[in-house]
Amino acid sequence: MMRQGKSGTLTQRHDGTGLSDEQVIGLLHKMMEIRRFEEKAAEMYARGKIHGFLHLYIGQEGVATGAISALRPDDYIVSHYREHGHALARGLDPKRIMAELFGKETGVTGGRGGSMHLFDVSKSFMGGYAIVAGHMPLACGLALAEQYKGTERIAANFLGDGAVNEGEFHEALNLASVWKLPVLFVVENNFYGMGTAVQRVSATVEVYKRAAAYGIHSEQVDGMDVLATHEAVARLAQRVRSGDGPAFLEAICYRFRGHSMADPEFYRKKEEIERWRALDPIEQMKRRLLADGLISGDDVARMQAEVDRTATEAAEFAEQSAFPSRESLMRDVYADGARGEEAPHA
Amino acid sequence: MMRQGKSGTLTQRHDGTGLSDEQVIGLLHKMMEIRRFEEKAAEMYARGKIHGFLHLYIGQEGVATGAISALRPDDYIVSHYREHGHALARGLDPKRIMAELFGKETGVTGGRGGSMHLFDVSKSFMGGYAIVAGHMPLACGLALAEQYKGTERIAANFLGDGAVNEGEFHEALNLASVWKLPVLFVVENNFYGMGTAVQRVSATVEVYKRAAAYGIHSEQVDGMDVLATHEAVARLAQRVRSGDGPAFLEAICYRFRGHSMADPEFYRKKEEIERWRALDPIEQMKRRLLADGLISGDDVARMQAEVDRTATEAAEFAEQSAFPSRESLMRDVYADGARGEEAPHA
Amino acid sequence: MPDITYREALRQALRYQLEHDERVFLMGEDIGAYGGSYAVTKGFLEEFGERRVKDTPISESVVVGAGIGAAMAGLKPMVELMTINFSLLAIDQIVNNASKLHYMSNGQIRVPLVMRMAGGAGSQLGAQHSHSLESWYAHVPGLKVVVPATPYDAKGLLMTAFEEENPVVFIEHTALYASKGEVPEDVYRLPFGAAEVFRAGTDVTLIGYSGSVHQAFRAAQQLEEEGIDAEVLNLRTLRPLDVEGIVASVRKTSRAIVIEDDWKFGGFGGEIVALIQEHAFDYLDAPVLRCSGSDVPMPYSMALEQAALPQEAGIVELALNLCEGVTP
Amino acid sequence: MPDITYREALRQALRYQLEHDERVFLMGEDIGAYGGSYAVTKGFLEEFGERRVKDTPISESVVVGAGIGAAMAGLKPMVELMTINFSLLAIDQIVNNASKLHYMSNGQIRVPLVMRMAGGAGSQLGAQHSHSLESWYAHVPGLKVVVPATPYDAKGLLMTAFEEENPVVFIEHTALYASKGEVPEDVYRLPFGAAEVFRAGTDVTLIGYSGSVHQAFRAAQQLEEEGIDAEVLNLRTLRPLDVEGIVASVRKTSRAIVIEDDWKFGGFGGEIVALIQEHAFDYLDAPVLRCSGSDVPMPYSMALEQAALPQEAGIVELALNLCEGVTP
Ligand SMILES: Cc1ncc(C[n+]2csc(CCOP(=O)(O)OP(=O)(O)O)c2C)c(N)n1
Ligand SMILES: Cc1ncc(C[n+]2csc(CCOP(=O)(O)OP(=O)(O)O)c2C)c(N)n1
Ligand SMILES: [Mg+2]
Ligand SMILES: [Mg+2]
Repeated sequence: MMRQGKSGTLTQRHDGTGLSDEQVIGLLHKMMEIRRFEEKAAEMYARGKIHGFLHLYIGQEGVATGAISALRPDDYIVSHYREHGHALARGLDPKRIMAELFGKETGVTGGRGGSMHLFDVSKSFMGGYAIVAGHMPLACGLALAEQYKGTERIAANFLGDGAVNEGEFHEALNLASVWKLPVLFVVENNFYGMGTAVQRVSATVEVYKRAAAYGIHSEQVDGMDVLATHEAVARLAQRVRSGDGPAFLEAICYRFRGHSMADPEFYRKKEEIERWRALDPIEQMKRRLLADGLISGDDVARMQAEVDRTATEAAEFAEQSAFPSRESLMRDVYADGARGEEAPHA
Repeated sequence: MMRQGKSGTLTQRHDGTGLSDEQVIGLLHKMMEIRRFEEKAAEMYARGKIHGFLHLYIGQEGVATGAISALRPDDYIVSHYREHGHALARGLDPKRIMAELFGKETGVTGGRGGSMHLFDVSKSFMGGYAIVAGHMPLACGLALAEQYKGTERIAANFLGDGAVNEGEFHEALNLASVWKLPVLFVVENNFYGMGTAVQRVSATVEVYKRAAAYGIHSEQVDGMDVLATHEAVARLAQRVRSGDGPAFLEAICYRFRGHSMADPEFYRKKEEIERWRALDPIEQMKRRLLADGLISGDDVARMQAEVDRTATEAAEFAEQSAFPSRESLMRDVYADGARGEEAPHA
Repeated sequence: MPDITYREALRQALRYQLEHDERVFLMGEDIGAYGGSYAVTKGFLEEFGERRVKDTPISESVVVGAGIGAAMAGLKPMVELMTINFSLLAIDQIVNNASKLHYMSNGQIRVPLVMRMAGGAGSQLGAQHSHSLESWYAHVPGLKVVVPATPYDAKGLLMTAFEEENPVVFIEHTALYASKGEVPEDVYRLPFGAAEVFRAGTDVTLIGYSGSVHQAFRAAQQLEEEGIDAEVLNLRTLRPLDVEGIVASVRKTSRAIVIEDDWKFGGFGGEIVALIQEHAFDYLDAPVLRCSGSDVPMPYSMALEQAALPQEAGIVELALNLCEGVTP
Repeated sequence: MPDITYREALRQALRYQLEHDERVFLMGEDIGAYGGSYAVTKGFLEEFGERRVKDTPISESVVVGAGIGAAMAGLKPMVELMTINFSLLAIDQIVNNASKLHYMSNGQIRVPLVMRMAGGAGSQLGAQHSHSLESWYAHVPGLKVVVPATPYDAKGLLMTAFEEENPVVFIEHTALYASKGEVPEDVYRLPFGAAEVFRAGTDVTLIGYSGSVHQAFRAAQQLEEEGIDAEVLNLRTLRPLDVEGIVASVRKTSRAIVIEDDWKFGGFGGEIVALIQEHAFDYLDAPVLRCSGSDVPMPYSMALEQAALPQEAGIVELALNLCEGVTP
């Protein structure tokens, strides 16, 4: 069922991507950074430092890392609530992301957004959104604006397999197709929307086939393979950038943790999880780079130490930062400084 | 582009439908009744007897007549705001429909609904709805209820080509497919949603192909041909009734008048309209039945006189009926008789 | 009477309906295999099967619309919308179909549909997941709007919701699912439109619903120490609203404060204030005040979220000022 | 000053924007080839071309969302939603994205988006096409809500809407498009949050917005014959609301009536009443009353529709009673 990316030895692949050795190693490093960052976040959640919903990306790192490395730095990214990976892949500061999760004023939105709503407009990271599929129209609009202005910028829109049944998915794909908008839709098919398996709720189980209904060029890729994902996105982004209209990529992947920290996980079998864990995108990549002689065991240890430090420093930074002041509550409701009424407090 | 219904001489066709001569003549008669009724309604609108939006079905009579004659009398019909034809085809009383358009208490909903909201639950006519595609979920729900109860009843859902770009279209088709709901979707493709031509706003111009994205059996038929439409709907309804899940029919047709009485019609050429007028479903059918010797010129004249009388009597009945009383305003907001506040009046 | 949670109270009512009324079925996102996002329907799929407990796609509009259609055909569906935030995706179905069909069809159609959803804030879910939009639904003729504050309310009002022949918007509070209270094991039903005197008092009426009843009650306890005897009303339903009960209390106390999580401007509190001054103008010693949420999208950070929500201290201060004749 | 229609006034503002600001473009259902369902954009497609004037699919949610996205990227889109009824299909975009992004992003994002839509009733369009839901939008922090009553308002307020760096819900009234009034040919802008004294008076304040300003004015003329001098306020915007202006008028007259087409229960009138009694309690001689639409889905029949909407006679009677001290 899965249309894999180009097969072959690593070197061929790696050649195919046009990436340097350094860049390929960088992809592994980035995946490790994301993994470690989120493990730390989970720990901080357990310790009561982070609240609300926390949706971990663990297991899916290959998608964000492969995809975003294939985009230009000013291409827009519009993601959903499971967006730590996309934010880190785009180069947002781990310290400021962790501070955001802690609800601190040094966070990427000063503690206002939280885990589900990271933003860094200076990096064209246009946000994480918590309404399933509700961000797709925004991605279309960003793309429309660039088309209108005549730039080469495109918008990359990340969503889940559960989002494909929302009405907005349909409206967005139709509009993007009719207006040939420069938007690349990336569905991370991890086989579940919360606890509901794709085949129980989707008439079209192979998600990439849905795009055909809109005449949108569409492919499927192994999202556990960071290089395959990079290659596919590079190719599709190029196509989109050239003015051929939108493209659609289904990245097959799996989340190793629950939907959110609150998920009791009644709905999937241990064996299934184990099967997928064996395909861990980070371990796969490590094995390949080691086998290929691009890195040594020492390199791995060094990288691990580095990402450990990054995560630890991020948590320390978050811990030491201040909470936003009460006085800042009413700020920025309106861009012109207008403000409403504040709740009475003694 | 059009996949026509079975071709051949009338007799073959007519044989194919399993209809008696009488029934086939009845289809012509019904189409004439709908046409004449609406011409009268347009006249009454011009005379200030009818207000609000009035969307005429003139030109599309073949679809409602062919389709609804192929359903069982207790199959649900759920239609949109252009539903006079569906209501008449289902056998609602022309007098009470006209009275509804006049806003009289003898109307099918006592003047509350008006042209866009005809209802007759005793005839399983579950309403006309004014929010584009907003009625599709209801058709799914009616079908779901019958599936739940284990009956053979199905729901027929009429919509326009403009509705296919709404999110609810997508959600409804997906749900109907996943749950194998006994619903038949009939899209009346008259090539325009208000003044917007299909190809300007739809990624998939051949509407019936959209259904494939949901694994729903789908066909296209010449909706200007009442017998072809009857045959297609009979076949698809049978399929749906047997528990195979939903089916989808695109009926190609054309509205001879504007979108509503207010339409200035800037957007289509006279020649286009003339081309389609030549395919008038009523004239086509008359010619065939005459050629085939099933009816004589006298029969046509007699039927014309009859539908004239029906329309005239409907208008007289409407005219003579009383307006609903002011006192009835607050009735039936709730099924338990609860009521809110009434506007102050002197 | 056993002490059970608000969640368990809801479960009892739902289980009763599933066991006693074949027309009842449940549908919603993740109510089955996942067990319900607030665990209200946990185990029901296993117990009652796929026919009665339906996991749906993430398609709010068709799910609610299908509920309406099934209700039109004589069934009694319960649609769970997970949270009130997602009900925005189905709001056209709720407002244009559910609420209007009985009237538009001149009484031919009935829509006995129960729509459950969790509302309210306070769990740091951020701006898109913290709506208290009960005022929107309460504005719509044809809907009934229920806002249980306690486990006792939750079971009794949900039982009544299933007796209705009208669409019911049943808004639970995210922060109350684990709260406990006494609930009869037997079947009972609480009437719509009848507020509960949660605490009797004579000096000022504190009007709350859902979560804010508890805040009002705690504020009343603090006020007692200040020598002020506050009456606390638990509205239970916003539409129908117990105008008589509210007015009777205010005629007694001559002062009132409405407490609500929701944004103040254009919120439901305004309606209550307007009705009180309309019906008890001559009894009022001071303006009726509102202690509402701040007019901001809900921030995530705990510090800010708490500042955005009404707090006991704020209620106490408003009440003290009111009783001492200090108006804002 | 030339006498032009409300429609033409809107056209002037839109044309000015298209001519003077390259960032401005228009999109919506049937605004192009059809000419706009209320003919506001008639001829614009021919004049400005497909880049600036975009006909969209019938897909309200993605159309509004794309407008938001384009605004985030620095453009100034105007999305026409045809009518407020269809805005329900896009309400999640309006409430969860447009209104919140500036705040949620900690000021990083701006959404200068103008959303035009026709609201109100009175043209026998039936229950699904007759909503006056301005109270819903006015409830949402982050939005501005504009309700022009005259051609002069229409042009001046729409000009201001395009100066905004915030999302604006611009609600025109279906029944006013053909109404006429004096409008300067030159550019002018009317401030948001500043009500107009439409008629000065001393005995009672009649508060209206959009269509109801004219009803209030006609009622004031009738009241004059009865020896009552009514002041008529035209709110122009509901959010921001000119609380000061309202309170100043009521301090002078000591009596007020809010007039609105919308359903009374939970409507915007309640907010106005609540604010007046909060800020002018000691000045009030009588409760502030509301003359609102009946709490029913709008019936089609003219007889019923007129009964469902507030009428001058009702306003006059309420005002007479109020001034004579007869409270309801
Ligand atoms: C409109 C809407 N409906 C429901 C939800 C609740 N919800 C949050 S995540 C989720 C599942 C989404 O699954 P998918 O798109 O596959 O993304 P994943 O979580 O697997 O990354 C649901 C139902 C929501 N946030 N928004
Ligand atoms: C949700 C919604 N958006 C817009 C409209 C306004 N509108 C009424 S009919 C119509 C065109 C529908 O076209 P189509 O579905 O092709 O049906 P037809 O009128 O051709 O029968 C539009 C845009 C509406 N009623 N509902
Ligand atoms: Mg998923
Ligand atoms: Mg059409």
